[in-house]
Amino acid sequence: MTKNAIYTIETNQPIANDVFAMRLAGPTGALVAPGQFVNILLNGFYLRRPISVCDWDEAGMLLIYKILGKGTAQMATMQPGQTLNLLTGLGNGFTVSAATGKPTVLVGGGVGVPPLFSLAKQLITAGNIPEVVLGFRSSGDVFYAEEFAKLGCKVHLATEDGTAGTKGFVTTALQDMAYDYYYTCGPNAMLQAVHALSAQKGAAGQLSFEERMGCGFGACMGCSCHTQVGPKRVCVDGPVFTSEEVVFA
Amino acid sequence: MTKNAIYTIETNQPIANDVFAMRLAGPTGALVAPGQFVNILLNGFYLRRPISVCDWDEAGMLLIYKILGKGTAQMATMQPGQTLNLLTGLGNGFTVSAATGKPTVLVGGGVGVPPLFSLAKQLITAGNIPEVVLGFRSSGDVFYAEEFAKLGCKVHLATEDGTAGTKGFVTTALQDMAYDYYYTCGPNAMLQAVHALSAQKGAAGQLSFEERMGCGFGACMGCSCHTQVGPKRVCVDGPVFTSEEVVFA
Amino acid sequence: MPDISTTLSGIPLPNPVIPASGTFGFGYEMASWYDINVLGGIALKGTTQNARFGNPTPRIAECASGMLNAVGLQNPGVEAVIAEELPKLRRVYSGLAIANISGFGIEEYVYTAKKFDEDDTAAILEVNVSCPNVQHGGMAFGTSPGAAAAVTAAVKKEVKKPVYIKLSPNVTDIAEVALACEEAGADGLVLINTLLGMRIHPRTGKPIVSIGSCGFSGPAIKPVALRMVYDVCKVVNIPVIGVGGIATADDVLEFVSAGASAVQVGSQNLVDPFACPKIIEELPKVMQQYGITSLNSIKGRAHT
Amino acid sequence: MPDISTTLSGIPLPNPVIPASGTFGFGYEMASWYDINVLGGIALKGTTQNARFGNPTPRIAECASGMLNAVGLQNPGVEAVIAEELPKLRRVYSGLAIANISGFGIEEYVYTAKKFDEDDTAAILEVNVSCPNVQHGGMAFGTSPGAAAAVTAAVKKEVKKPVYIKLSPNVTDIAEVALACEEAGADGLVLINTLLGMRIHPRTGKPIVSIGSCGFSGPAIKPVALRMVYDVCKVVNIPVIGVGGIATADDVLEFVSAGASAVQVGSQNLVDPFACPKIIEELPKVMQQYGITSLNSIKGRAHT
Repeated sequence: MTKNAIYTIETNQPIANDVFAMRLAGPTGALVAPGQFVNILLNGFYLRRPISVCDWDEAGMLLIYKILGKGTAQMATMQPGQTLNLLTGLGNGFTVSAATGKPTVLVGGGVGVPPLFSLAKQLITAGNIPEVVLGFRSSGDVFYAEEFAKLGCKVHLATEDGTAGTKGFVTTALQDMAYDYYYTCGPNAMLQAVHALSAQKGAAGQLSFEERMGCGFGACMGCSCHTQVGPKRVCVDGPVFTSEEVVFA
Repeated sequence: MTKNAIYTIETNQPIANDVFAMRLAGPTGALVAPGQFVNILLNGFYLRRPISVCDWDEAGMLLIYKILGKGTAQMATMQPGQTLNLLTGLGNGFTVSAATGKPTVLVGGGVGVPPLFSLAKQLITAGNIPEVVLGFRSSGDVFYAEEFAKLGCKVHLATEDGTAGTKGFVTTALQDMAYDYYYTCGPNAMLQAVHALSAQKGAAGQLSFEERMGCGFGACMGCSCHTQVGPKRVCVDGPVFTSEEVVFA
Repeated sequence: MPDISTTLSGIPLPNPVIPASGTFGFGYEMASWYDINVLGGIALKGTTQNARFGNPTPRIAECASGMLNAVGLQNPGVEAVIAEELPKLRRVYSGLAIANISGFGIEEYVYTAKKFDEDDTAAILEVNVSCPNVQHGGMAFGTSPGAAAAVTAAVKKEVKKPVYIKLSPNVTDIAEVALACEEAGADGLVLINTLLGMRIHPRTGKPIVSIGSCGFSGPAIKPVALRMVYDVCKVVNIPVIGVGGIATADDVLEFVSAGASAVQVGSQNLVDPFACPKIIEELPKVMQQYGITSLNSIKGRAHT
Repeated sequence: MPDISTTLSGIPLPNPVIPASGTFGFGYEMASWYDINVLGGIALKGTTQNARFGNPTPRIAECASGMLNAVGLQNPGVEAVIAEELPKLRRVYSGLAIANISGFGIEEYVYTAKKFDEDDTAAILEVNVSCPNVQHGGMAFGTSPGAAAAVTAAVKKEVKKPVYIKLSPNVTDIAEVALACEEAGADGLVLINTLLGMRIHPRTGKPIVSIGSCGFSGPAIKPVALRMVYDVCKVVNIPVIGVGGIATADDVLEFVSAGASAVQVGSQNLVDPFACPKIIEELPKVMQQYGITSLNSIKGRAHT
């Protein structure tokens, strides 16, 4: 059940190049699964900004976002105590139970990493400690590798320029790993590569997509995609789709 | 010389029905005459809001404004410490020396009252203590009657409903007064009535006009008016015109 | 309290606020946000004879006080709409539904209109001759008075329900198109559809939305919409539904003053899913504050 | 640093940023804010054969991300402009001046154009066939390809300086008007003039601006302007000056990518008197950030 509420910024700090962690205080009852997102109204901008939820508890939520345009640049200047109007509980999120009993890997690229964090926590609670593969452009872009490690996950880091972890893409690291199930979030090209590699390995999984959205709650059909079972809206039918239903253009 | 600068709100308090006094800290070197105005940029509004300057010193200025729409309503919610982008030193302002040696009256209606305050101070400094006629709709709308009295001016108050001072318009109070020179600011109909009555008395003066403006500094011709000497722009050629040059439609 | 009811072709509406086609799906999903029976009506998602996926993504871009969209009439086709979508709507909604009929040729408009005419759900047929996001048909019918009149006459001949024509603003003289539709038998008009707009990525230099030029909407276009509603209401005698950038109760009063009998709220639904119920709640309060006793009493007063 | 120079009909401009006609007076007054020689050019206040006061006030209203104006070509007449205004400009400015020529009939356009052609100040004549704020003439010439072509041909025959036609966006097909002007001999095009817009006071129900419908400008209209510049640049071979809602260096890059050789900044000058020098300062910085070496290298790249 999606909700509209006002949240107060508690912290808003840079954690990597152009990447900020913002902790918001306010109701989180609408969040029912890792991988859901919120849609944020910003002064002076007409459309909301969709941002995936990194983690949440009863008192508030943690968002990790990258400065990608003027809206997120403005967000980065906001101070503790200021408020934001959010639509929350948007999207289907990851299905945690699907991985039960299966060796599982989480694969995140750039700002696709945050939603995997609460997913990892929930998997661990369910008794499934996933391995984690994180891909970034360069060492200055890396974030949350340690946080995943602290949860008890084995973390494989890859950077395109080799300045941290393995040189290459997430698939470079993923190639030699054994897993039966995967969850992944990141740029489309990465999702496609992970999907193809995992299919070779006979692993199924769930993929979280990004798309420019109008509303974020299914009204406008702005973010439609093709799937094996017909057109779907990334915002309400997704952003998470199973490896069986996804179609890459 | 007009200027563009950022000002910090020191106080922003209601002083009558829908009327607020806002003290701004920042440069005032561009203000050279009473009756000049500033043009204020407000978040979420495209055009600036022109507001006359009530008073100023080296450290800042005092604006008195009425909530007349969504922009001024938003101004009224602003807190000390917040900042505003102003164009300042706009308009010609009143010529103080013109009244030298003449029994002088200041006639203000509603939000036309504020610019007369710094004018009164400058007249008094120049040795000319004016009488002051202030007109409002009702007692709850009255402001600054005491402040003028404290300067040493004799204050005549008129309200349309008679709940404070004389019942009627400023001209009701003005009718029986003797003066050779006047300064007036207020709604167009009031300016016209004061102009006509004063002409009968053989008094000359200066009238400050209001008009919807595009820019406030002469670029757009949005606020043009007819005068005896051809078309003029209220924002740069005015807002103050002499009783000899004004033309009422 | 002031009277905010209105009528369209004899159909009473509790209030004039109707979510615009394409910003509210087929309505029933919004019932999870609030009771959609508070609405004056619902204009359903644009429907074509056959199923359409629409345009490739990205379909959306942002502009100052507005947005671009190039959805391109995504819908499952009229048979599926009637079989699967409308029953879900009827389960949660008993007010006025307005079918939005789009197409690529006169026969298709007629085909789809007849299907909605035979079904019980929609009481008004809104014929969209103004979609800017499809290559053939769509807007081409709305930019020519003759073509708009031909669609109107063809649909009118085959259906019993009131036919409203949704007009394009991308024309030199919208009043001329409106008059042609009225003369061809239109029962009402809906205006404006989206303007044609574009955004280009300043770094890459490529259009942000996949198809380049596409539909431009939001508060940014309100002055254009209001001007066109005013111009059309000056010359036609059929009811006009005003649409274009409406986001507040004051906006509703502007359009009713220009002559609109009702309004549609579009883009604002996407930014604030509660936009319509908020406007419906605000409207009588604002009218009371302004001393307006009924919407009917101020309809078209800007012309006097 | 990236090269931000450009040319118009062989005239070199240090940068593409030109204040639009009607938002900068005759330029010299702005010299009290900054050195106006930093500008790419100046488009002068619209000038007619005879002096005009223009429309009654209120002439201005605000809208979301934009404004309405109904100034109505206030100016002292071409003789007074040349005798009194232009010498004041020349005293403080040595860059490109563009005369803006408005009128109510072909003879008047020709008369005024010849006067500016004989004077040394303006190097380009911008013929405004698109003023929405006067009752006769003005926009009527810009909404018909034939009439626009007739004005173009008549002026071209009588003057030596490059003639640019300023086009109206209030048309079904602006590319058709643009092509007609090009064929009639226009040396360049300026687009868009203001859209027609309206605002009504929600309490009183009367239009806020004295004449009702009037010119609508500001960032709100940028997507429409950009779309039209793109559409026109696709079909003409003469230089296009893009105008409509430009407020930032990114906006300039959008218009140049659409094919514009230069841009005019309009409403933004009224909100921020330093808008033009700020954009000129920002432009090379933003280009460097995007890896763009020269404006010329990205002109029209949205079409490829």
